[in-house]
Amino acid sequence: MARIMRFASTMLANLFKPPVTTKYPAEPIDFPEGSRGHIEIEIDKCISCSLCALNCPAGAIKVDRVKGTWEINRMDCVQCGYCTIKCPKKCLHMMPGYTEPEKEKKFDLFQRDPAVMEAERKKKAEAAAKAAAAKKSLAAKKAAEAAAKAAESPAAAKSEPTKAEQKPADQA
Amino acid sequence: MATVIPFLILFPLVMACLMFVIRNNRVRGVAAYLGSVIVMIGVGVLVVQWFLAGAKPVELFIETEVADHVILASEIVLMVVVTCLCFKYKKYWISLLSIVPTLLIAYLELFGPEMEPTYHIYLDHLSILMCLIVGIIGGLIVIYAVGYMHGYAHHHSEFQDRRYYFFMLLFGFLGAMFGFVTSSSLLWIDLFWEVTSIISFLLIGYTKSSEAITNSFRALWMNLLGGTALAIAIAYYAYEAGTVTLQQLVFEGSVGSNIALLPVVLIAFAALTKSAQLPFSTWLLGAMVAPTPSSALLHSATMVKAGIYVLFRLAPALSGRTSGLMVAFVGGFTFLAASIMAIAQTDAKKVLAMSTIANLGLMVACAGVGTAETIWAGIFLMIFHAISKSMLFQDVGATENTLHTRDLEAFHGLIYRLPFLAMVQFIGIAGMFLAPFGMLISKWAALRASVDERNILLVFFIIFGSAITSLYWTKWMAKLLEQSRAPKVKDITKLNEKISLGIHAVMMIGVCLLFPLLSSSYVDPLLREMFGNAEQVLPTATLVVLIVIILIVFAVPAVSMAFGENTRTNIKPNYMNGINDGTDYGFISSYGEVQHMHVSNYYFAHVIGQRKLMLPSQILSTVVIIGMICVILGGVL
Amino acid sequence: MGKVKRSPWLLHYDGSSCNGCDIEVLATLTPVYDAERLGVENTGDPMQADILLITGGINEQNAPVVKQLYDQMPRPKVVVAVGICACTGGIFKDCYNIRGGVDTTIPVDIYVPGCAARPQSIIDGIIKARDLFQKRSDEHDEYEKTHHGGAGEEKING
Amino acid sequence: MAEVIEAANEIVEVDRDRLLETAILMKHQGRRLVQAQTTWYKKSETYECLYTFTDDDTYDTTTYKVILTKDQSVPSITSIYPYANFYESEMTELYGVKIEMIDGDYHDKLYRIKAVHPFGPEEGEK
Amino acid sequence: MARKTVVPFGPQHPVLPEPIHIDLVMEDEKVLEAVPNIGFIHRGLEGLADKRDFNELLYVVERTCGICSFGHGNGYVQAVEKIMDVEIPDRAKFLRTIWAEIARMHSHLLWLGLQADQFGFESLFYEIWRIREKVLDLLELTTGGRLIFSVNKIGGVIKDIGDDKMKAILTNMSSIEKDMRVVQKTFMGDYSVQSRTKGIGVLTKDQIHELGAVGPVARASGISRDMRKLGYDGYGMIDFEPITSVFGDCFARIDVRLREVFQSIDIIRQAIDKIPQGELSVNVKGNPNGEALVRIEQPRGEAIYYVHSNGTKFIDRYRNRTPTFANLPALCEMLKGANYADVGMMVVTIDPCISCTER
Amino acid sequence: MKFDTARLIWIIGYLVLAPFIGGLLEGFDRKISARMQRRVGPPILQPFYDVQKLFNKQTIAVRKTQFSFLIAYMVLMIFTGAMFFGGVDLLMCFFVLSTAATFLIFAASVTNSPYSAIGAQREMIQMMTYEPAVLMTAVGFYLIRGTFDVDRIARAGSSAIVVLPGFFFAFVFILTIKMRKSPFDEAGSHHPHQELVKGITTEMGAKNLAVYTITEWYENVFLLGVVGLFIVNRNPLSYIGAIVVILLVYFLEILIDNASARVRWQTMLKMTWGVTLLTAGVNLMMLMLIYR
Ligand code: SF4
Ligand code: SF4
Ligand code: SF4
Ligand code: SF4
Ligand code: SF4
Ligand code: SF4
Ligand code: SF4
Ligand code: SF4
Repeated sequence: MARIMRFASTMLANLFKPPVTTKYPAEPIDFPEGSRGHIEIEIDKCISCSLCALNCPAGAIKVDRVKGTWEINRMDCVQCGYCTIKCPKKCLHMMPGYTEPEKEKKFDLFQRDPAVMEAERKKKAEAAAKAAAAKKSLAAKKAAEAAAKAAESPAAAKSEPTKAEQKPADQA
Repeated sequence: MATVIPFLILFPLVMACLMFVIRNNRVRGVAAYLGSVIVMIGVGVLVVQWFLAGAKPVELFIETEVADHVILASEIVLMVVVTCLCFKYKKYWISLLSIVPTLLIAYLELFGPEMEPTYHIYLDHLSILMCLIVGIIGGLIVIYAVGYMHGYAHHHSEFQDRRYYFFMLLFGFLGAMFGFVTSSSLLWIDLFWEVTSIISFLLIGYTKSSEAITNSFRALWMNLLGGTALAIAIAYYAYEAGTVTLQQLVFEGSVGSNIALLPVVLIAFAALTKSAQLPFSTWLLGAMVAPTPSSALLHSATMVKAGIYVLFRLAPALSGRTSGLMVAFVGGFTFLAASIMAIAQTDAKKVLAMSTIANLGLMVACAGVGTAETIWAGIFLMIFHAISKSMLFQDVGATENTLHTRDLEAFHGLIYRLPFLAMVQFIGIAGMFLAPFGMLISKWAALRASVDERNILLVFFIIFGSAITSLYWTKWMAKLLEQSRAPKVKDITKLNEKISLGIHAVMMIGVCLLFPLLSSSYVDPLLREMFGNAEQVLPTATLVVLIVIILIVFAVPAVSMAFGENTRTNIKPNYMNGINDGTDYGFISSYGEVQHMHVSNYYFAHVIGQRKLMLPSQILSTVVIIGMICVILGGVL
Repeated sequence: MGKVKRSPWLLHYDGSSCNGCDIEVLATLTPVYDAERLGVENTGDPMQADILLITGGINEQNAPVVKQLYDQMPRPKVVVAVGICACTGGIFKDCYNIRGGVDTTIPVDIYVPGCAARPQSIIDGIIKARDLFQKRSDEHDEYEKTHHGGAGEEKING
Repeated sequence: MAEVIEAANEIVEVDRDRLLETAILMKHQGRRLVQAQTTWYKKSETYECLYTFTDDDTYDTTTYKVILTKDQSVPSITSIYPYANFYESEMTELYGVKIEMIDGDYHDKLYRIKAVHPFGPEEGEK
Repeated sequence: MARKTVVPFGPQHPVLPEPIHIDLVMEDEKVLEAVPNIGFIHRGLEGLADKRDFNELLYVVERTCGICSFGHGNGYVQAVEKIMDVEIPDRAKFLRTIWAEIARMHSHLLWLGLQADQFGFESLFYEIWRIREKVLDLLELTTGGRLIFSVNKIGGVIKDIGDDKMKAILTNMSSIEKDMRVVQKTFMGDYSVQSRTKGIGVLTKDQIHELGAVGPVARASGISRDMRKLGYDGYGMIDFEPITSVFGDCFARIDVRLREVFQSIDIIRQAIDKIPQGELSVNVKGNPNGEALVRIEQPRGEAIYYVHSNGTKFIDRYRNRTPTFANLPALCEMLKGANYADVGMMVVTIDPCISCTER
Repeated sequence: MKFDTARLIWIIGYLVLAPFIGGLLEGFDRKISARMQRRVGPPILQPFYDVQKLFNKQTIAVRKTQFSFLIAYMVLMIFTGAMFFGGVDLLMCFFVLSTAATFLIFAASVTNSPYSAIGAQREMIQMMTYEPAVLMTAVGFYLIRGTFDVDRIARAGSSAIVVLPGFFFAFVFILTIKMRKSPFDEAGSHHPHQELVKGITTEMGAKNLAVYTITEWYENVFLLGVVGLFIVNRNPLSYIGAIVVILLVYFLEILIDNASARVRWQTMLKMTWGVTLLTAGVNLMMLMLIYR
């Protein structure tokens, strides 16, 4: 049967229970492990292959192969994590902690170490030269392949991580 | 005085004939102005004379051989007229209601017992008050009618223009009304009673449309039924007591004489029909087809008050008796039921009619309780009601002439479109229920009195009834204020209509301000006259407070409006979920078109409409009336 | 000149969000996050709101709605775009019916990113917005002082 | 172990003249219209309109496919399934399929988009 | 003179966070006619199939709606898997089941809260949303996202739920169950709630059939129809019966959804009990070619996913028909003759989600 | 009317303190509600912050006249309270109260907004609903004290509640309507997310809303004063009792607000009139038998 004010007892009991409200912002947030907050990059591992940029469903990533930059528009990324799956070097990570609200749109720009890039470019050029030299020979072709493979992995390993630069948003 | 009273009765009759004769509209208009001014002056003279004579009850015309014959002859003429009309429209049985009582009265007068000679005219505070109401309001309405009927004839070309006939009836009515309120002889009263009934009947049928004819016959039979009861009462009383003086009857009734019991009940019954109490309320609603001046004059301000007047007179005889209980119950119940039904009305005139019935109910209830306090309340109800209803009816009529409709929904934003008429409506409605105005004070007194009398039913009726009353009035007022895109219309109200309305508005506010004075200097003596002694009903403290409220209600909006003019305000469009069409007045509908925004008031016509509630309330009140009459008859026989 | 920042009232409008951000806005008001601690009230009526919280991007049909709601709010007012969609159009910005973020239609003051924006993030956004609200209120007071006593009325402001 | 309802779920092609007939048959069998949709295939230059009906007791589902060219029209099934008007309004507004006699038509005002038939053969701005 | 008022309801209306517009033609407070208008939230996301390959499209599909995001992803990957004839591992099936049911709880709790809020029962709304936070915590714990999980992929799932997390789910379920009993008592037994919901928005079984309504709306009118009975995901291995009521009013719809919350708890317990060890996904190669139509049961009812592909990585056509789209005609029918005070109730009672309706 | 200093002090006390008491009570209301919902809730002084904020906003309106009507509403409301605490006629107080409410309705009606107008219509129905119980209260006092004067009623020998329990119940019942609390919050829709948006206050923003809010505070204090009138008598100690009862009643209102859904106005009308007749009506009948 229906009763009036069925909920009153719960209400009265609640009055003597502590509130469940979290203290945020006075206390920091306790993110569970694996919480999807933002993308971090180990820039020194990146090889500027652009796979992440191509596959990002929101188009948040820009990769400049020539300048060696990796840029993410924080206000475009939907934290789907697809780039972390797609990155061949596994240098992208989904980390807990969200991007802070801002008055401007926020871009994060990461620059690969120019030295490493230089080395890489050299190697590539060498490899290309070699490839060109041995264009018609099958053996030379195989060698070129091996060189290109070698160019990828050790290149990033040695270099120091470059400091991230904040690029001021242009909102014309 | 002995000349003024016959003048007041006869002069309008002369005017009536004159109206009938003059067929030039302009000339007739001028004559009507003159006539009404003279009537008003006449009333003024009467009042002054009476005050100079000491403001005491006056008894006149002991010997009236000739007049009696004239009266009898007139009754028979009326009977013939009614019978002819009934036969013409094939409502044969109604003619019986005219023939039987007339023959009864004629028999009584010609062959009845010899009656001791007494006065035929009696003037006291109550009659003077009635004279004032009839004279002033009646005069103003005639002035208004000249302008109104001009527009009416113009707009309603489908009906024959019979203004001469209309004005004849109006003046005839005024004369009859003066006769009615000053007469003391029940025989005279009976005649004037019949005359008002028949004029009302003729006015309702003025347009001769089929609806008008049906309604007019309904009004006729109901009123004639009351007339029959009156005639029976007179005959019975004459045979039992040998006199036909109202004052004598009331006296006997108040001391509890058995002879008076039946006549008092029958007369009260007659009064209930006249005041359109349940179960007889329908005739008053039907009467709204008549041109507005007649609604204002007959069907709200004066004629229906004839019933109340009689009941007030009978009050001492009703107080504390079964008959009083019956009257109080019927009145209270009518107040409640009519108030509820008023909510569902969309037609402004019908709302006014329903509210008239309701307020008459309250007055009837006051009379039924019949103590000094309730009569005090009843008198004030009557004064305020007469002024504000007459004003509202006239105003609605004028508005209708301009807008060509009297649907309340069409009054949307009237205050911007027809400022004068809307303002007058505003004052009139405020008078009906807002705090500082008289109606409310009367309710205050009525409530107190019914508690004093321990009449619990009446307490409930008043409490719930007034709660409901405020709903439909507030609704109406709010409608006037609502913002509207409709263009400003040209106010075609004639000057004379405006004059009448303006005087009414001034009277309304004046009576409010002079309220304490009126109470102490006029109504208190009236009560002393009726009940011997009566203490002051309204405490002074309350009165002072009242005055302050009046000042606030008028001053604050005015002052703040003046201030408001000087502040910079950002005008924003209304909230319409973000899809206004760019203005306050419309939004983009589901089909992508602009939908005009018009918020209608609530009416609940399907729940509490007249159709739904009228029959049950009629049945209930009939059962109560019949039951009570049986009880009373059981006591008599 | 009062401390208006203690009473920021919200108006929440769902532009064309996927509901994710909407319900997070709502969750912000519920016991666990309880934005009312900050004096927040969710009014639902632009006339009474100080902060306009928009989730989702702008499409052809809701652009005029957003504009109108913004216009109906009395100054000083702050606009907060909640969620990636509202910031830039996000994952849907290539859809044929999407114009882009909220800033394509009305000026946005605070961007709250996230898909869906977390309640804490929205609280951060509100805190930033109310500071801005306070600043604008002070400016508004100055304006009122310098333009005092002018009669007449301002037209519906754009 | 819980029982699993094995229900049919097939896609059948049907001629456009027989659409109404099929719909009436479906209605007769007490089936419910689950959805109606269309697609414009650029490659084949045809519309494929799908109408799915399901039986609520057996969960059996049949999808009827009507293939139209750009200029062909298809009769509305709103006279049989009145609530199809949302689906059909969408088909006309977004894809530009010609549907005859929709009962309760929104006349391209359902979504009130700026583009004309954005998914249809000829796109454009209003 | 008209005694009718046309009141705009929405798009910005506090009753419903989402923008939908309804013209309500009213006399007094009685609704005579209701004409809906959608499109305030229409994005045209089905058109993105041309611009995102079939793997990326999953993330777009998940964002059709933030409430049953998981369901959309699930439906879409099932359709693609059906075309490509992929059978996913059992563990993945059970994981999908667990997530789908937690998501259903979150959705139902959300709805119950909104429903309570709709009839002005603010405390109950807060109470339910307090409980809902526990569900969201579970979701964040197991998937990393509070509302949008992105755990599906074609061929399986990308995340596992470890044993400790399974335990956390079970403990949380018990506490949620306890709290929900109080809520259930209030909803079912409070006079004021009953006065608002009983006999309001009644739809008979026949009407439901005529209008094609789905999900809890249909089940509340006595139609025992639940797509989970088709046995997709792990549902084929779990015991449950569709929950129905016979009254078909708002009260019955609350009743059905309340009991479905408990049913979900039960299903989650069964699934955790029965889940086998094993792989999370199978490797999928190539592009889909063909068409498939999949039906799944979302919190709001039956949803349809249709995929038509042509062997390239861009599919030709992705289409979903969501439950709200099917329930809109039922809403319009309910609104006719309703009391204005109940309009909000009725709009909320079908658990409308405009976002997926307009896509 | 004798104007003694005691009355003057009461009146001035009311004029000055009522907004503070009203605001504080609302602050407590919000805090207690929050705790019942297991939230922290806003600061106690939040209502004052809100009003201060509203006064600091740009002056906006849909129509300028709205402000005038709101001011009239406020002045009449304050006047009602002043009359009450000044000890004059109780029934008159109630009449002025409804006049004040009428001005509120006008303020809502001058707009062309559907929600505001529906709110106004609902407000009228609310008035109709609570009016009988209010008038009944006055009648009850009159019956046992023989006067409507608050002053004399308050100086009686015993507490009125002893013989007027039914009236007390009816009055507390309608207090839920007047204070716009949940089951009967028909016109205002105090909590958002309901069909009426903000109901009667939909078109009030900035200063208009501030004026409205302050008036509500005045009104609440007046209404609670009437509650107190049931308790107070010649004994000064009874005033402490009155305060306790007032706080209890206020707490009860908060509890009712939090523990019930908002019913339809039809239900409100039936319930309220039923309760009025059953409690105050029966009480009245019995009193009429006793106080012959
Ligand atoms: S997480 Fe998703 S949206 Fe963000 S950058 Fe990676 S792929 Fe793009
Ligand atoms: S996919 Fe990985 S390696 Fe390639 S550009 Fe992106 S981050 Fe660098
Ligand atoms: S509206 Fe009036 S004035 Fe105009 S034609 Fe009709 S009756 Fe004559
Ligand atoms: S306006 Fe209409 S009602 Fe008035 S007189 Fe003309 S026609 Fe008659
Ligand atoms: S831009 Fe796209 S994703 Fe963003 S809100 Fe609009 S529709 Fe949603
Ligand atoms: S940002 Fe993400 S969650 Fe928010 S509305 Fe857009 S898609 Fe939905
Ligand atoms: S406004 Fe109310 S109903 Fe709308 S989303 Fe927010 S909480 Fe829900
Ligand atoms: S019905 Fe659609 S929008 Fe609503 S929750 Fe489900 S998927 Fe989301």
